[in-house]
Amino acid sequence: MANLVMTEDETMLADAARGFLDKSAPVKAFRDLRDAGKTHDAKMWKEMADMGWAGVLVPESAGGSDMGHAAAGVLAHEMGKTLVVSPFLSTAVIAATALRNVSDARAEKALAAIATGDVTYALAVDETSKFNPEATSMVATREGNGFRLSGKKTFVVDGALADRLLVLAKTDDGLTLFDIPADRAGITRNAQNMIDARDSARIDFDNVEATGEDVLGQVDSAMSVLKPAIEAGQAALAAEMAGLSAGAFGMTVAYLKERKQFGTVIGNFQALQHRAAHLWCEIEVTASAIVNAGRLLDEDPDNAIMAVSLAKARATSTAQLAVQEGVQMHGGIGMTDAYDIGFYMKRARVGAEWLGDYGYHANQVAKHRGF
Amino acid sequence: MANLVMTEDETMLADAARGFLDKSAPVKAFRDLRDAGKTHDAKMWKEMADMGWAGVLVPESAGGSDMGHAAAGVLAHEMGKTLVVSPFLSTAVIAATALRNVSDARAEKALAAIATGDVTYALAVDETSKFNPEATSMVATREGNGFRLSGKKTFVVDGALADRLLVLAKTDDGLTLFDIPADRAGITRNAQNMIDARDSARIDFDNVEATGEDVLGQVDSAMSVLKPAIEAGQAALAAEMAGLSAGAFGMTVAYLKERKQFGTVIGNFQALQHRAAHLWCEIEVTASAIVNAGRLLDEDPDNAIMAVSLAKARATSTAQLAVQEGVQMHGGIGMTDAYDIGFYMKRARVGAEWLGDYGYHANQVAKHRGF
Amino acid sequence: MQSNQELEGFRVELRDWLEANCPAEMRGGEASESSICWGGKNFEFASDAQRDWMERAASKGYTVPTWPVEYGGAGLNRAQEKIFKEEMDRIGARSPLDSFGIWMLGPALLHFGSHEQKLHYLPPIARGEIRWCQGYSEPGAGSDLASVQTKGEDKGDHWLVNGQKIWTSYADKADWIFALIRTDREAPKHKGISFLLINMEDAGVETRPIKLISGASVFCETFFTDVKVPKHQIVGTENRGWDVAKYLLTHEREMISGGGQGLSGGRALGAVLNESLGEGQEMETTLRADAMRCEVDALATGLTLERYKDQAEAGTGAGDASAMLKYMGTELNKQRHELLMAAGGSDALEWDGPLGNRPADWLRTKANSIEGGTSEVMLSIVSRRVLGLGA
Amino acid sequence: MQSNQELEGFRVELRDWLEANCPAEMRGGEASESSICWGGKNFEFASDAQRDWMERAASKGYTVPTWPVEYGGAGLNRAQEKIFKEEMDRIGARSPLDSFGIWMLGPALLHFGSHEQKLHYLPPIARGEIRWCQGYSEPGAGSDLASVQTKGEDKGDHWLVNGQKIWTSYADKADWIFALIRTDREAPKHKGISFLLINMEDAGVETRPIKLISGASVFCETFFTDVKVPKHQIVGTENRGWDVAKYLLTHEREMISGGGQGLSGGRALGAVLNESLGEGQEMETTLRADAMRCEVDALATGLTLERYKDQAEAGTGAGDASAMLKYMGTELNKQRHELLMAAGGSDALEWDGPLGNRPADWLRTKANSIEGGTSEVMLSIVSRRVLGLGA
Repeated sequence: MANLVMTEDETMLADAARGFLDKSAPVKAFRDLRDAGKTHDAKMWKEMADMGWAGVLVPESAGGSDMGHAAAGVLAHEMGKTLVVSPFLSTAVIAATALRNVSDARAEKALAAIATGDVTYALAVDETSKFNPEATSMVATREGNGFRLSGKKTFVVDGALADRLLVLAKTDDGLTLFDIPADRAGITRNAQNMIDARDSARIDFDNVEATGEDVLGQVDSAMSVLKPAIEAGQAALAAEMAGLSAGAFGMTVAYLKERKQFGTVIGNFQALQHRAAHLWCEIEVTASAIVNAGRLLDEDPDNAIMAVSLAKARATSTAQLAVQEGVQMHGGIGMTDAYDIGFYMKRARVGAEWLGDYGYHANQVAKHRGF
Repeated sequence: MANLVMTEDETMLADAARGFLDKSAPVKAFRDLRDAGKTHDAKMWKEMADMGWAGVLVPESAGGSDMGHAAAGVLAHEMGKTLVVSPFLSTAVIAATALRNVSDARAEKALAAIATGDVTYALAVDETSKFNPEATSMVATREGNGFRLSGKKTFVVDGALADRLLVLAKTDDGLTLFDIPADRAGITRNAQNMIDARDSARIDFDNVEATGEDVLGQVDSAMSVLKPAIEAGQAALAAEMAGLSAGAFGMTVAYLKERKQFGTVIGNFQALQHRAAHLWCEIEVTASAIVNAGRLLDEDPDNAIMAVSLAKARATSTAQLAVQEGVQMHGGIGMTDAYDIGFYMKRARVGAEWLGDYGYHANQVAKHRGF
Repeated sequence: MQSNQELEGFRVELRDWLEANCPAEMRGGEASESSICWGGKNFEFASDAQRDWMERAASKGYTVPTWPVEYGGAGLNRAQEKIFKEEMDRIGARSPLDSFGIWMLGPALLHFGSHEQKLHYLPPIARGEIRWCQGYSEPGAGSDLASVQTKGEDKGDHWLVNGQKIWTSYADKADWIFALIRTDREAPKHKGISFLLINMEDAGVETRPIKLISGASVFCETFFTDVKVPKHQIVGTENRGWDVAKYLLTHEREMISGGGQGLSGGRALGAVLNESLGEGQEMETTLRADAMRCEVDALATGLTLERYKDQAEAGTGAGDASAMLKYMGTELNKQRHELLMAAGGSDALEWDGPLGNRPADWLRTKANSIEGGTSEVMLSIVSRRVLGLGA
Repeated sequence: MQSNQELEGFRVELRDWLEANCPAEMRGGEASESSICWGGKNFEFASDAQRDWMERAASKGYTVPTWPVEYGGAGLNRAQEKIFKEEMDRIGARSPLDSFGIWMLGPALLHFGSHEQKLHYLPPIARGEIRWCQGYSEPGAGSDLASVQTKGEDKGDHWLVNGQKIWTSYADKADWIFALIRTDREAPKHKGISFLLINMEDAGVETRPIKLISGASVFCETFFTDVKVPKHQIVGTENRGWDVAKYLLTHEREMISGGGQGLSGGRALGAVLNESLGEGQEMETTLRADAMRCEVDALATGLTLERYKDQAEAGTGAGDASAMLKYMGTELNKQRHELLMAAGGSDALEWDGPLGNRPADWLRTKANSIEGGTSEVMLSIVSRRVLGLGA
């Protein structure tokens, strides 16, 4: 069993990330971005790339910092605390993991571009309102040496602005993953007005051309590339949601110590104390599942699936409790747009759905536990 | 929609019952019975019969008080409060309802015997660990003008001491309900040592003879008789469990006002106050479902099934919360056999299982609500 | 008491009337806050059908069916009211008119108002002509309502009102406001408050919406600067406004609780969820289990609201126990909307996306357990006043 | 630090040893309180296999694998301990010996005891020769442990102890008791308590079982009447017993929490439930949903126990946060047993019925969230000491 304590390197990474984010990306930065109607901060992403975050999973040979999944989780956790908007999960985690599971020169080049922050990616998998890659119905029809892609994707996170798309489609004997530029002819992207004010898109593919070169990995066997990418994304998203929970909780406890009602600070009311304590316990327990998932992805990635689902399930239920208690304990002011706690609630809802909801992951855990 | 307030008659009935039970059947009486290894108090049952309780659902023409299902619920509720042991549910509710759904002289005679307290009944339906009458596998084979019954029943509540058994068995084209004396040749009864210290038995039927006379209602259509009987039993059991919840809750609130820790009564701790208040709310909400089920059984019995399942589901979840909070709030002393709260927990568990558990009834409600 | 025959006569008559007068567009569909007919001078009807339905209902007193006829109601007794509800539910008819005037001010006036006040204020509410809002909370007085500071100085024939209210729902759309004003600064905090009626068009009244996490601007801040309120615009006795407020809070609680099915139009949760999921998608185990539990609890809570109404009819009001309805109803409504969001999946994550108002409605429910007294305050009321716990 | 190669060497050696020495009867099966090997003078082994397994393990120090070798342990470090757990789990080996001596007194002595005390008391614990019980609670001092009243009067070379303890688990089977005794009645309540070791065979010690709702008699009342306790039988400093007790409570909490899987032998809840249901019976929706949730929570809580052990190895103890493990672990264990009862249906309602101890085990779990500090006390510890809430 892996050691579940943060290493010294990880602690340093977390501290450094916190230092940077508190200055460059406090919740206020998210608010400003939202108020400006923007879903991406190119300058900040460039700074993150310069610090090695974009290349956190890119091999050093391709110019990355290659810190691994646990480290990616540490970064996602810190970003979650202050609701940082960035293409980190889509590009640096999901796309990078997919690409490094393909060993060819093209993938190597793409990884290098990820590490420098020069390219962003989005994963186009969902077709219905629920995550279910196995049920993909979008078709890639053989044409000459290449394919023609037709169909619709939805909830493509970071999909409106991404430079490239990873697209899952049905081929003759299975599923195939394509890596294509987002501006290729026949692609129509419609930005979605999301409750968490992040980038997401519905994307139509109308007879879009794809060459054999565009196939990531082997034709008809997308999963060998996609499965590790999805698991990496789920684990990092879980870490982000754990960070989000901690952020919402910190804000809530601070409010309990400050807000007065009935002649005393409300943190003196035992009923609230016990609920806050229970929430803290849930957050602590979830933290263990998060670090465990990161460790397994680094040390034994072929057998990490249950640990990853455990992390995502726990992160989801904990985040939902944290934001519900957070809004309720803030009272009226928590309902106002002027106060930040509502942002956490909205992001938690999106995080709950993305890459599989609580029930999806709890069922995965049950399946791996034999029931 | 029925009026959900208790009528004046019902309030008087409840008060009279409480008066009698506080004197004759406080929890202490249950404790004494248990300590003596007994599961039936014949003298008390006779007294109940004299007050018209045994005949609560027996028509006046057969000597009953014919007060109806809501009134039966009132009595069960009061008995639940002090954990009264009696054959009330099996005999006065379930068997009486089955019998009054058969209009023949034999049934009339049996009803008269129920009303006087001269005969007790048990319902032998369960064959596996879960309630599921439709899945009955016990067989009644035609032989001449009669039948031969072979098979096993379990969790036959009141089955070790009952005079007669209502037995559900498979016949050629359906299920048939038999009403036979418990001492008929071929019947072997094994009393179960139940956690709630009530009468229950596993019963083996080895080629037991039954005549056409023994059939209750029509051959192959047990449900026309059994369905109303089971629903009546479920509703009255729900009422008993609501009474049990109220009894456990009253004991717990009294303890909160009396037990001192950290220099004050523990009822001053707000965390416990809010939990107690929540529990009270649950009890109040369940009370509405109970009275509604009783009203519908009286006023529109053919369409009462959803109301009955709603009552049993709510009564089950509420009772479980009431006893769990009850034991926890009593602390160590609540774990001792010398203190009564544990009796409530054990009876609640049996009540939860009998005649369909929470999931069974919640599924029934969902089915009737179209999902 | 009426005979069953008379009641059945009423039912038949009502059914025919509804058939002839309730427009098809006002039947069925899932109700949401945005489809409510609020009435008042500033209200924009969503459709002619909505206006017709309100006016036709008002002409029969059916916008406020239990109010006396002389004040614009239909004078229905409890038995008739049940039939009214059953027949409305049967065709899925939407409520023809809702407002804080109906839910809150009306009951307060019926109980504390003079005959003149009732005649003056109630019929315009019943006809949807005047819309009211509520001025209770202040920035410093949230759960601790009795500590309001907005003051009314006695100037002989009027009070001079100065101060600020918050969470004044729909104040920007309302014509009048009923407010708790401190008219005696020396008295203990519960004893110096009066319940005043103030015209929003009066000089010195200003209001502006508060943007909420749901994006909607239902709530406002309202400012009073030297507003003159004539002495006859008081409900109940001077400095006894807390009695009115307490009585009214009970009504607010029952209203907000909605019996756990407030905005659902009585539809089964599971059925709505099944629709949301889309074709061929099965309800996942944990979602289905939660939906079953929520449905069981909502049905029983709805029955409890009916039982309390039956009790009120029988003369035994719910009193402090109404805090229970508020608590259970709002917590259930939050649960229900969490489930609706989960069932909607990614379709529910988009403002005005394929599921319309669903995310905004979901976020709006989070205020249910705060407004009109938080869940925590409700539990404290139950524990102290019903259970007798605490010092 | 050891190299991976050394660790793998240890694993291979251990695996071989376990293969050769752990009897087949001591592998697999669902563990329950009644199958524990407790040791001590009064213990009756359930089988030869149980005795053999204890003795063989003790001979290698594997009954207390992390204790120093000189005190009867195997001196394993954290990395080796993990391998030990993995290899034990791999063959489903039962714990060869459990006791309050191992869980509680041992850690206290290792931390506060003198070298002589360690040499004297620890090896008999490790060999299963001496069984200890705990004397903390008193009838008036339940959650409020520091208010103990059992007194020890200073008589020069000994204390004269008089008073009563309650919830002394297995006191009727134990050889010795460690107890909190008030040795200074004038001092503030936390400052006048000493941590004394008392031989149960001494004159004046009497004990009798308390019958529980589960029928079992695990807990006792223990009475002290003029019991002479020599001065050297104290752990730590006179009147500073509260420090020892607090340290020890932390260990007790971790022990009782069992990482949410205490008695399950690490088996998946759902698998156990499936077995319970019997042939052809499907798990009903709400039960399956609850089981899935419980499994998710138990796995994560188990990982948290491991994480805290890793932290302790790294030098940062859990401290007050261990209250979290106690709370989460015991609440989960109660849930788990509720689900086992539900899955067992009517078979689970019979004492010693088709499912054996299941109902007694279920009822026994209800004490988990009371003994060693109630869940409420744990939440208060977290809220006050970890979150800094409250006056």
